Amino acid sequence: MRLGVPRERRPGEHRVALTPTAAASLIARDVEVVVEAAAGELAGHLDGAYTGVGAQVVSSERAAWDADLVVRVGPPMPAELDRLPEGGAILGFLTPFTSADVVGRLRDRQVTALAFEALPRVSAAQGMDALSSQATAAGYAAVLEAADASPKFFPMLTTAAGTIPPAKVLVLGAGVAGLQAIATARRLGAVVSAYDVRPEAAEQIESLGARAVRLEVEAQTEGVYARALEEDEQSRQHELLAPYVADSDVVITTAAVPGRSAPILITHAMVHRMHAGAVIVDAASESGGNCEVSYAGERRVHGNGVIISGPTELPSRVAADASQMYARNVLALVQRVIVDGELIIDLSDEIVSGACVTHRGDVRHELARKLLGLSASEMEA
Amino acid sequence: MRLGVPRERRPGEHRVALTPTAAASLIARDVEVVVEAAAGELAGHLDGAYTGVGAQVVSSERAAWDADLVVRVGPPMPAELDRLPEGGAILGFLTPFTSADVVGRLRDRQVTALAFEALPRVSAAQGMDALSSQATAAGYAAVLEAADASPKFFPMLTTAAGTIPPAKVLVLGAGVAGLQAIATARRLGAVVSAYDVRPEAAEQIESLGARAVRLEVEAQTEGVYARALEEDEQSRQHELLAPYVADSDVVITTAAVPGRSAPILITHAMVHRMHAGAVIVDAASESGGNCEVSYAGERRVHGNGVIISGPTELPSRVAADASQMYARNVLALVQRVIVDGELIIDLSDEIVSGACVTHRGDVRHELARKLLGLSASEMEA
Amino acid sequence: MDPALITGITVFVLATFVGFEVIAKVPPTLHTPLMSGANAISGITLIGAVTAAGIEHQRLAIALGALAVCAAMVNVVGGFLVTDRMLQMFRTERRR
Amino acid sequence: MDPALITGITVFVLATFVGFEVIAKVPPTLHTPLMSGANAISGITLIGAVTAAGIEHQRLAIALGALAVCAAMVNVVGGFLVTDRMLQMFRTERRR
Amino acid sequence: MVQLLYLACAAAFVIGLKRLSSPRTARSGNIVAGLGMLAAVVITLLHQDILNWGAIAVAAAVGAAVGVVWARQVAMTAMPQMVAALNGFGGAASALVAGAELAARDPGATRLDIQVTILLALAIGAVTFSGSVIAFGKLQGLVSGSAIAYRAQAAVSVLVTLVAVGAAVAALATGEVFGFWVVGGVALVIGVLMVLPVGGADMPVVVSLLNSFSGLAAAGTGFAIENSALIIGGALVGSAGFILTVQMCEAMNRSLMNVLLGAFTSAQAATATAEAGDTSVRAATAEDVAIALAYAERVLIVPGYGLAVAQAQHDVQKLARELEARGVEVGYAIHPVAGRMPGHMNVLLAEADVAYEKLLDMDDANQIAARTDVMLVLGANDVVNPAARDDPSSPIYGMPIIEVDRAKTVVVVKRSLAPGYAGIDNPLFYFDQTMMFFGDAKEALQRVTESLSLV
Amino acid sequence: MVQLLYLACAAAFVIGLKRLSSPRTARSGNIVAGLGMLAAVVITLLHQDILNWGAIAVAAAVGAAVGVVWARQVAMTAMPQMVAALNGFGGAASALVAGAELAARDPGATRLDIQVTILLALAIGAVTFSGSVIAFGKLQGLVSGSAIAYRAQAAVSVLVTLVAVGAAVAALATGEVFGFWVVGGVALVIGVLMVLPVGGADMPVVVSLLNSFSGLAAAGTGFAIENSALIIGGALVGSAGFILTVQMCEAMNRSLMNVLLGAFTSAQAATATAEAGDTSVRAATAEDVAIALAYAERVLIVPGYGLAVAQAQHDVQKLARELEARGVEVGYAIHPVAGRMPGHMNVLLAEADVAYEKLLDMDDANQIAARTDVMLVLGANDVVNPAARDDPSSPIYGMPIIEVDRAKTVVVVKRSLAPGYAGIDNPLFYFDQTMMFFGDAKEALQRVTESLSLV
Ligand SMILES: NC(=O)c1ccc[n+]([C@@H]2O[C@H](COP(=O)([O-])OP(=O)(O)OC[C@H]3O[C@@H](n4cnc5c(N)ncnc54)[C@H](OP(=O)(O)O)[C@@H]3O)[C@@H](O)[C@H]2O)c1
Ligand SMILES: NC(=O)c1ccc[n+]([C@@H]2O[C@H](COP(=O)([O-])OP(=O)(O)OC[C@H]3O[C@@H](n4cnc5c(N)ncnc54)[C@H](OP(=O)(O)O)[C@@H]3O)[C@@H](O)[C@H]2O)c1
Ligand SMILES: NC(=O)c1ccc[n+]([C@@H]2O[C@H](COP(=O)([O-])OP(=O)(O)OC[C@H]3O[C@@H](n4cnc5c(N)ncnc54)[C@H](O)[C@@H]3O)[C@@H](O)[C@H]2O)c1
Ligand SMILES: NC(=O)c1ccc[n+]([C@@H]2O[C@H](COP(=O)([O-])OP(=O)(O)OC[C@H]3O[C@@H](n4cnc5c(N)ncnc54)[C@H](O)[C@@H]3O)[C@@H](O)[C@H]2O)c1
Repeated sequence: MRLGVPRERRPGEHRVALTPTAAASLIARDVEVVVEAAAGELAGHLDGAYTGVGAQVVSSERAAWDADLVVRVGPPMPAELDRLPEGGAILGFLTPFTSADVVGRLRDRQVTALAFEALPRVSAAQGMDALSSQATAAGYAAVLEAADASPKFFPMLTTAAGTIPPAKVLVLGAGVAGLQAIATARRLGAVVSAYDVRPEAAEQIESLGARAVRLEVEAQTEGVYARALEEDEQSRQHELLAPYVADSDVVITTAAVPGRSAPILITHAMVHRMHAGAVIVDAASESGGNCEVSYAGERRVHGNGVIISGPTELPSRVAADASQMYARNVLALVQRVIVDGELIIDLSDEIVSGACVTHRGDVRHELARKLLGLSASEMEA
Repeated sequence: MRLGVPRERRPGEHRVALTPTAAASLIARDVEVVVEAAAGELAGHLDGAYTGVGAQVVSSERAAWDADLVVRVGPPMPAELDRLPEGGAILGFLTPFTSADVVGRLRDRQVTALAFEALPRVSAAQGMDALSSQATAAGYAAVLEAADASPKFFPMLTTAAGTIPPAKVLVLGAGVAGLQAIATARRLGAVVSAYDVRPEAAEQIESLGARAVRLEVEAQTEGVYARALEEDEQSRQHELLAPYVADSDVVITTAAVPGRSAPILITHAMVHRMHAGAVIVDAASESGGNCEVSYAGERRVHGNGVIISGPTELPSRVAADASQMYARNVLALVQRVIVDGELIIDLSDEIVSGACVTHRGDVRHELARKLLGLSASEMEA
Repeated sequence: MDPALITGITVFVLATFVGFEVIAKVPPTLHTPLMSGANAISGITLIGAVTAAGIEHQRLAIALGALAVCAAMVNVVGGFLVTDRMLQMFRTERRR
Repeated sequence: MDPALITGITVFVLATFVGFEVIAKVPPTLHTPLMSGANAISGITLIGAVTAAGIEHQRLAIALGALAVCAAMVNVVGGFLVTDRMLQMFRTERRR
Repeated sequence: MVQLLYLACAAAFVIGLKRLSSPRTARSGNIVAGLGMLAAVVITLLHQDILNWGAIAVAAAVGAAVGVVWARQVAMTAMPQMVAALNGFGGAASALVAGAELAARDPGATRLDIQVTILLALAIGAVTFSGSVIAFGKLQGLVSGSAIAYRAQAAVSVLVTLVAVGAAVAALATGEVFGFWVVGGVALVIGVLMVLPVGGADMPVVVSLLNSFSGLAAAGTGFAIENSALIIGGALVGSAGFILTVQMCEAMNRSLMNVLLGAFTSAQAATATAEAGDTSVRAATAEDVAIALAYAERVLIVPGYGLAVAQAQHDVQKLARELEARGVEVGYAIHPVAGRMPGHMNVLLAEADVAYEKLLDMDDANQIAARTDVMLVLGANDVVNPAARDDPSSPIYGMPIIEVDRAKTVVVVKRSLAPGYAGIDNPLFYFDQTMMFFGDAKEALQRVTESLSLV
Repeated sequence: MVQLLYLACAAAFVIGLKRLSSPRTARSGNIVAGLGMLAAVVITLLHQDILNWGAIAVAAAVGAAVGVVWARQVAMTAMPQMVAALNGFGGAASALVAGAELAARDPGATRLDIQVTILLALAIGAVTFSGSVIAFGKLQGLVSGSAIAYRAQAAVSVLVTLVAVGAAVAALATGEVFGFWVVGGVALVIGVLMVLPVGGADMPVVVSLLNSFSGLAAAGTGFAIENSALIIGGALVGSAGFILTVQMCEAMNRSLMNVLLGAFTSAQAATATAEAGDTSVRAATAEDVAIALAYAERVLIVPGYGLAVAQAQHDVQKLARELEARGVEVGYAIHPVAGRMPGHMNVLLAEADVAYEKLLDMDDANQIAARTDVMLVLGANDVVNPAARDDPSSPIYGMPIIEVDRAKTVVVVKRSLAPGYAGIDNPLFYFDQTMMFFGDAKEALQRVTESLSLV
C-alpha cells in the first residue's frame, strides 16, 4: 500500500500531516510512504529526516498525490483535487460540512474521504481526534496573539513605577480551544472569565481556576456540541454579554457550531463600548468569525482604538507540536483502516463509518448531505 | 514653567513620555503641559484625555518642543535637536554613552540633558529608574516574541495525541529584563535555565524557580553593572555556554554592559549546533546584539532552520503599561527638579547630578566624556 | 467507710484518669487491635478467678472459679495472640 | 509493709502516670504559666502545714507549722493569681 | 510487697495501652501488656495459698489451648467476631468470679460494700457476656445482622431495667443469695436487649462498649476480693475502652447514643448507609487512607477532572511532599484524556509546581502499576475504568486506561459513586483492593494530610 | 468520707493541669485547680481538730496578703523570678512541715517508712528552697546571671552529695533528730550548688525542675501525715513538672543534662547564644509565632527577596489559609521594590495562587499598619527598614518603606541578622515589638503552620 504526503500549499499553513516518527511506524507495517519534498520543512522536519526512516521523498507533487491513501492537513485545493486518483482515498480536515464543492467533487471522483471533522467524538476515538488536538494548539496560539496585540501586561506587576493591574481576559466559547485559551491566559497571570452556552461548561471553566460567566441563555448540547441559538436567544445573549465585553482588556472568541458559520457573539455596538487598547482575538474567524467586526487573517486597530485580530491558521503558529499531534491522530486512524497492508474501509466500524464522508460515490454524512441538498433518508439505504 | 511632550517619531516607537494622569499631577503643581497631537495615541491615550486634565494639545510639532523642559521617550532625532530651544532642558533616554552626535549637539546648544541611562541606581532613585521599568516591559515582550516565533508549545501537554514535552528556554543575561523573561517563560510552563556573569545573579535566578547555569566565567560587578569580559574570558564563556545553547528550544539574550556594545554570547558556530525550529530572541539587538547572527528589527529563519529574531522597540509591544510606568518615572524626576514652578538643576543632589549629562555646555558624565574623547579630569574642574 | 474501700475507690479513680489520658487520638485502623488488646487486659479478672478457684473450699465456688479460670484464660491468651496477628501489618521497619 | 504505705505508693505511682500523660505537647508560650500553675498546685503542702500547725501541741512544731502555713499560703495565693495574670493574654474570645 | 508487684503489673498495662494506640509502637505495647498479665498470674499463684491446683491447672490448660488454636486459625476477616466472643469470655469470667464469691460466703454476712461490688461485677459481667454473644452472632451471621426492631422495644427495655434494679435492691436488703442470681439472670436479658437493635455495621462500636464494660466488671471483682491490680487493670480498660468507643463513633460521624438507639432511628441509619454508598464498597476514613499511604513504598497519584473541579492541586502537592519526607516514592500518572481538555492535568499540576520529572505517561505508569503499593485516584473515573479494558460491551471499550487495579491497594477519592464524563458505572469501586474515600477532593486531601501526623 | 473529698480535690488538680496545657482552656484550668485547692484547705480545716486557730489564721493571713500584693504588683517582665521565688516558698513550706513533724514526734519511735518520707520531704524541700533562692537571685540580677564555674566544681558536688547520703543513713540508723537537721542543712547547700553553674538563659528550665521537686516534697509530706490528697497533688506536680522541664529543654534544642551541667559545657552554650544572635533581639520559636498569629485579628504578610530565595510561596499561602480558617484577616503588603526585579513578589505569589485582591500596595498597607496586629515579614529587609524613614544619614534614606513598626507586633523571619541588598543594618530587628524567628523561610513557615494546631 502506498501512502502519499503532499506538501500543503495553503498560504500560512505550516503543518505537515505525517512526521518522520509517524512515518516510521507505518513503514514498519509495510506501508510505502511517499513524501513530497519540503513537506515538513516549516514544521521543523527536513527531508533528510523522512528518508532517514525509510520514506521516499519525491520532488514531484503528482507523485505524492498518486497513492492509495493521501494524508493531508487541510482540504485539497481545486487543482489538487484533480491529482487525487479516481477511487482513491484521502484523510484530513476536508471541510465536509462547509465546502459543497470539495465534497461534491470527492463524491464524483468516487473517492473514499475520511474527514476528521466527521469523526465521532467517542471515548475510543480520542486518539484520532484531530479536532481536539488542533483546537488545543489554536487556543494556545490565540492567547499568544492576544498578548502580543495587547498594549497591556497580562500579569499584575507591583513596581517602583506604580502597580500595573492584571489584564482582564474574557474567553467566549469554552470548547477545547476556549479551555486551552483560559488555561494559557491564566498562566500568564491574567484575570480570566469565560462563557459558553453549554451549561456544563461552567464547571469546566471553574476547574481551570477561571470565573464562569453564567447568563440565562443556555443551550443543552446535542451530543457533545452546542446547538445554534434562536434569534431571540441570540439577541438576549448579546445584551447580557455586552457589559462583560465592555469591561475586558482582552476578549478571545472560539465559539462554533458544527456545520454552521460561527455564531456572532460580539456586535458592532459591543465593540464600540470597549476602551481604546482593548483587544479582540476572533479565533473563529476562519469559519465566519464571532465578531461582527472581524478581519480574517489580519490585525487592525478599529476606529475607537480597539485592536481586532482575526488570526487564521492558528495551529500553524506552533507548527512543530501541532504537526506532531496531528500525525499521531493520523497514525491512529490509518492503523485502523489498514489490515495486513491493505486499505480496508470497514463501515461496520462506528468510528470509520462516522468519519467516512464520501465512499464509492455516496455522500454518507448527514450534515454533508444537507450541505449538498440531498435527502437524509437516502443515506440509510 | 512650560513642559513639552512632542510626539515620538521613531518608527516602531509606540510609547509616550507622559500619560494624562502624570500630566494632571504636574498641572496641579502649576506646570503648563503642552502635548503634541496624537502623541499618546499608540499607547492608548487619545488627545481628548490630555485636554481633559487641562493640558494643551498642539498640532504643531514646533510648539511641543518649544518648552522649558521637553520630556521624551527616545533620543531626539537630528531634525528634532534643532527644535530644542538653546539653553533648554530635555529628559529621556538620550543614548548619552553611545551616540556622540547627540551628546555633542546637546552640549553645543547649552542644553541641560537629563538622561535616564545615567541615573544613579541607588535605592532612593528607584521610583525614577526608567531603565528598570522599560527593561521589565522588554523582558516580558521578549518572551512573547519567543513564544510566537517558536513552533513548539512552551508548556508540557499530556494529550491523547501524545505528550508534548515542555520547551527548554535559556535566558542569557539576568538583569532586570532577563529576570522578567525568566519569570514570564516559567509562567508559560517552560523549563527555564539562565546564566549571567555576575555571580550574585545565580541566587536571583533560582529565586524565580529557574535553574541557574554556573560557569567558571564570572565577573564581579562594578557598582551594580557587569564589567566587560577580557577576550580569553569571552572565548572560554562561549565554549562553556555552547552545550547549553545547543540543547535549548529557545534562547533569549539580554546581556549588556553600559557604555559598550552588547557582548557576544552566541557565536555563528553555536547557532549551527542548534536544531531546526529552535529560536533565538536577541533582546539586545538594539545595542549590537548578543548573537553574532542577528537581524535587528527582524525575524528570520537561518539556514539550518533556527529562527532568529532581533526585536527592537520591545517595550512598545506593551506600550500602554510601559508608558504608564515611564510617565511615573518621568514624574518622579521632574518633581525633583521643579521648585515652586521653576526648573532648578541642583547639582549637589546626587541623583540629579548623576543623571545630568550635559549642562551649560559641559559634558558631565564620565562615560559620555569618554565617548566624546574628553579627558576625565576636566569634569572635576 | 472501710479504708480498703476508700483505697479501692481512690485507686479506681486514678486508674480511670490514666485510662482516659493514655488513649490519645487513635487512627481508625488501630481501633480493632486496640480494642482487642484492651479486651485482653480486661482478662485480668483471671487473677480473681485463680483466687476464687484456688482458695475456696466450697464446691460450687471452686467449680465456678474453675469455669472462670477457663473463660478468662481464653480471653487472655486468645486476646493477646489475636491482637498480635492483627498488628503484624505494622511490622515492616520503615526505611528512611 | 504497712498497708497505708502500700496504698500511698500505689496512689503515688498512679498519680505520677496521670501527671505524665496529662501534659501533652505544650506550646512554649504556655511554659511559664503552666509551670506557675503547677507550682501553685504544689502548694497543696499547705494542708500538711495546716495539719502540723493545727493539731500539734509541741511549741516548735506549732511555730514551724505556722511558718509553713505562711510560706505555703504565699505560694498558693501568689501562684494562682500570678498565673491568672499571665493567662489574661489568652482571654479574648475568638470570633468565628 | 505483693501489692507493689501488682502495681508494677498495672504499670505494664498502662504502658502497653499507651503503646497500643500508635501504629509504630502497637505491637510492642501488646507484648508489654501480655507480659504484665503473665507476671500478675504468676504472682497470684505464688502468693495465694492455692488449694485446688488441679482444678486451676485443668481449667487454665483448656482455656489456653482454646485461645491459642482459635487465635491461630481464625480468618483475618473474622477478627471482629472473635474479639466479640473473647469479650464475652471476659465478661463471663467476671460474672463467674462474682458467682464464686457469692457461693463461698454468705452475702448477708458480708460487708455491704463488698455485696454491692459483687453484685455489680455479676451484673456487668452478665450484660457483657450476653451482649457479646449476640454481637458475635450478628457478626458471624448467626443472628440477623440488620437492626432488629420490634414494637414496644423501648417499653420492654425500661421494664427489664426496672426489674433488675428492683431485684438488686431486694437482694442487698435481704442478703439472699437467690436475689443475686436473679439480678444476674436479668442482666443477661439486658445484654441481649441492648445489642439486638444495633445494626451490623455499628457492631464494632457495641463490642468496644462491651469491652469497656468487661473492664468495669473486672474492677468490680477487684473490689470484691480487694485486689488493687484488678481494680487498676479493670478501671484502665473501662475508661480507655470508653474513650475508644467514643472515637469510633466520631470516626463514623455518629454519636454513641445514635449508635445504641440503632433501630429506633432507622431514618438516620438509612442516610448514613446512603452516604457510605452501596454496602459492597469499602468506605475508608482519612486515617485509613493516611496509613495506607504512609506505609507504602511507592504511591502513584492519578489525577482526574474532579481534582480540577475541587481546585485541590496545592493540596495534593502538599500531601505528596509529606509522603516524600517520610521516604515514600511518589509519582503522578497522567492519563492522556484526564480532565476536560488536552493538557488539563498539566496546567493543574504546574500551578502547584509539581516537577515535570514526577509526571508519568500512561504507558510508563502501567508498566510500574503492579509494583505500586497504592494508587491514589483523585477525582478520576473514566480514565481508570477497567471496563474499558475488560468489557467489550462497554461504550468506552478500547479506550486505554491507567490500570490502577494492578496495584496492591487502590484509594479512590470522589464525592459519591456517581459516574464521570462517559456516564457509565465503574467496577473498580467494588474491587477488593479498592478503598473509597468519599468527599470533595480538596477537603479529603487536607484531612488525609492531617491524619498523616497521627500514623 | 473525707478521703473521697480529698480525691475530688485531686481530680480538680488533674483537670486543672490538663486545661492549663492548652491556650484555649488554660485560664479556666487555673481556676479549677485553684478551687480544688480552696476545697482541700476547707476540708482540712473542718475535718482536723484544729487547736491553734490563732496561729493558723495569722500565718495564713500574712501569707495570703503577701501573695495577693506581690502577684498584683509584679511587672510582667519579672514573672520568671516571681515563679522562682514562689517555688522557693513551696519548698520551704514542705521542709517546714517535715520539720514540724520531726519536732512533734520522736523520730526514733516512729515507723521507719515515715522517718524516710519525713527525711525526703525535708531534704527535697530544702533543695528546692535554696535552689529557688539562687535562681531568683540570678533572674533578679542579685547573683551574677552568667554560669558560675569554679575549679573542682564536680568534686565538691559529689562530696556534698555523699555527705548528705551519709548523714541521712546515720540519722535513720540512730533516730536522732539532730541528724535530720544536718541532712536538711546539707540539702540547702546542694540546692545552691545545683543552680549556681547554670546560665541565666537556662534559668527557667531549672525553675521548672525545682518546681517538679517541690511537688515531690509535698508528696513526701503526704506520706508523712498519710494524706492522699497531698500524695496525689504532689506526685502530679512532680511528674507533670518533669515533663514540662523536658519539653522546655526540647524547645531550646538542648538536653536536660546539658542545661544542668551548664558552665561545664560553656563551648556549647556559646554556640547557642551565637545562634540566637545578639542578645538584645527577641528570638522567638515557631510556637510563639503561631500564637501571635492565631490570636490576631489582622495579619499583614510582607514578602521579600528571602521568600523568593527560599521558594516558600506555597508555604506562606498554606499558612495564610489556615489563619483565615481561624477567622484571622490576612493580607499581603507588597513593596514596589521587594525582591530583585519589578513584580518579583507578584510572580511568586501568583505561583501560589494568592488572589489578586489580597495584595495591598505599599500605601494601602501603610494606611492600615497601625490597625494591624501582626506584621509577618518574610525574608524582607530593606523594604521594611525604618532607617529609610528616620535616619537622614542612611544610604537608603528617602526610599519609601512599609512601616511595619507601626503594628502591634512584628515577626521577622530570616536566617540571621545579616543585611539585605542595600548592605545596611536594620534597627527594626531590635525594636521592642519585634520577634525574630531565625531560619530558612520555607522551613520556618512549615514549622509555624504545624505549631498552629497546638495553639
Ligand atoms: N482530556 C480531554 O481532552 C477530554 C475532553 C473531553 C472529554 N474528556 C473525557 O473526560 C473524561 C476524563 O476522565 P476523568 O477520569 O478525568 O474524569 P471523569 O471520568 O469525568 O470523572 C471525574 C470524577 O470526579 C469526581 N469529582 C467531581 N468533582 C469532584 C470534587 N470536587 N471532588 C472529588 N471528586 C470530584 C466525579 O465523581 P463524584 O461526582 O462522585 O465526585 C467524577 O466521577 C474521560 O471520559 C474523557 O474521555 C476528556
Ligand atoms: N525589586 C526590584 O526591582 C529590585 C531590583 C534590584 C534591587 N532591589 C533591591 O532589593 C531590595 C529588596 O528588598 P527586600 O526586603 O525584598 O530584600 P533584602 O533587603 O535584600 O533582604 C532580603 C533578606 O532575606 C533574607 N533571606 C535570604 N534568603 C532567605 C531564606 N532562604 N530564608 C529566609 N530569609 C532569607 C536575607 O537575610 P538572611 O541572610 O538573614 O536570611 C535578607 O536580609 C531593596 O534594597 C531593593 O532596592 C530591588
Ligand atoms: N469524546 C471526547 O472525549 C471529547 C474530546 C474532545 C472534545 N469533546 C467535547 O466536544 C465538545 C465541543 O468541543 P469543541 O471545542 O470541538 O467545540 P466547537 O469547536 O464546536 O465549539 C466551541 C465552543 O463554542 C461553544 N458555542 C457554540 N455556540 C455558542 C454561542 N452562541 N455562545 C457561546 N458559546 C457557543 C460551544 O459550546 C463549544 O464549547 C465539548 O463538549 C468537548 O468536551 C469530547
Ligand atoms: N538600585 C536598585 O535598586 C536597582 C534597580 C534596578 C536594577 N538594579 C541592578 O542593576 C543591575 C543591572 O541591571 P540591568 O538589567 O540594567 O543590567 P544591564 O541591562 O546593564 O545588563 C543586563 C545583564 O547582562 C549581564 N551581562 C553583561 N555582560 C554579560 C556577559 N558577558 N555574559 C552574561 N551576562 C552578561 C549583566 O550582568 C546584567 O545582569 C542588576 O544588578 C540589578 O539588580 C538595581
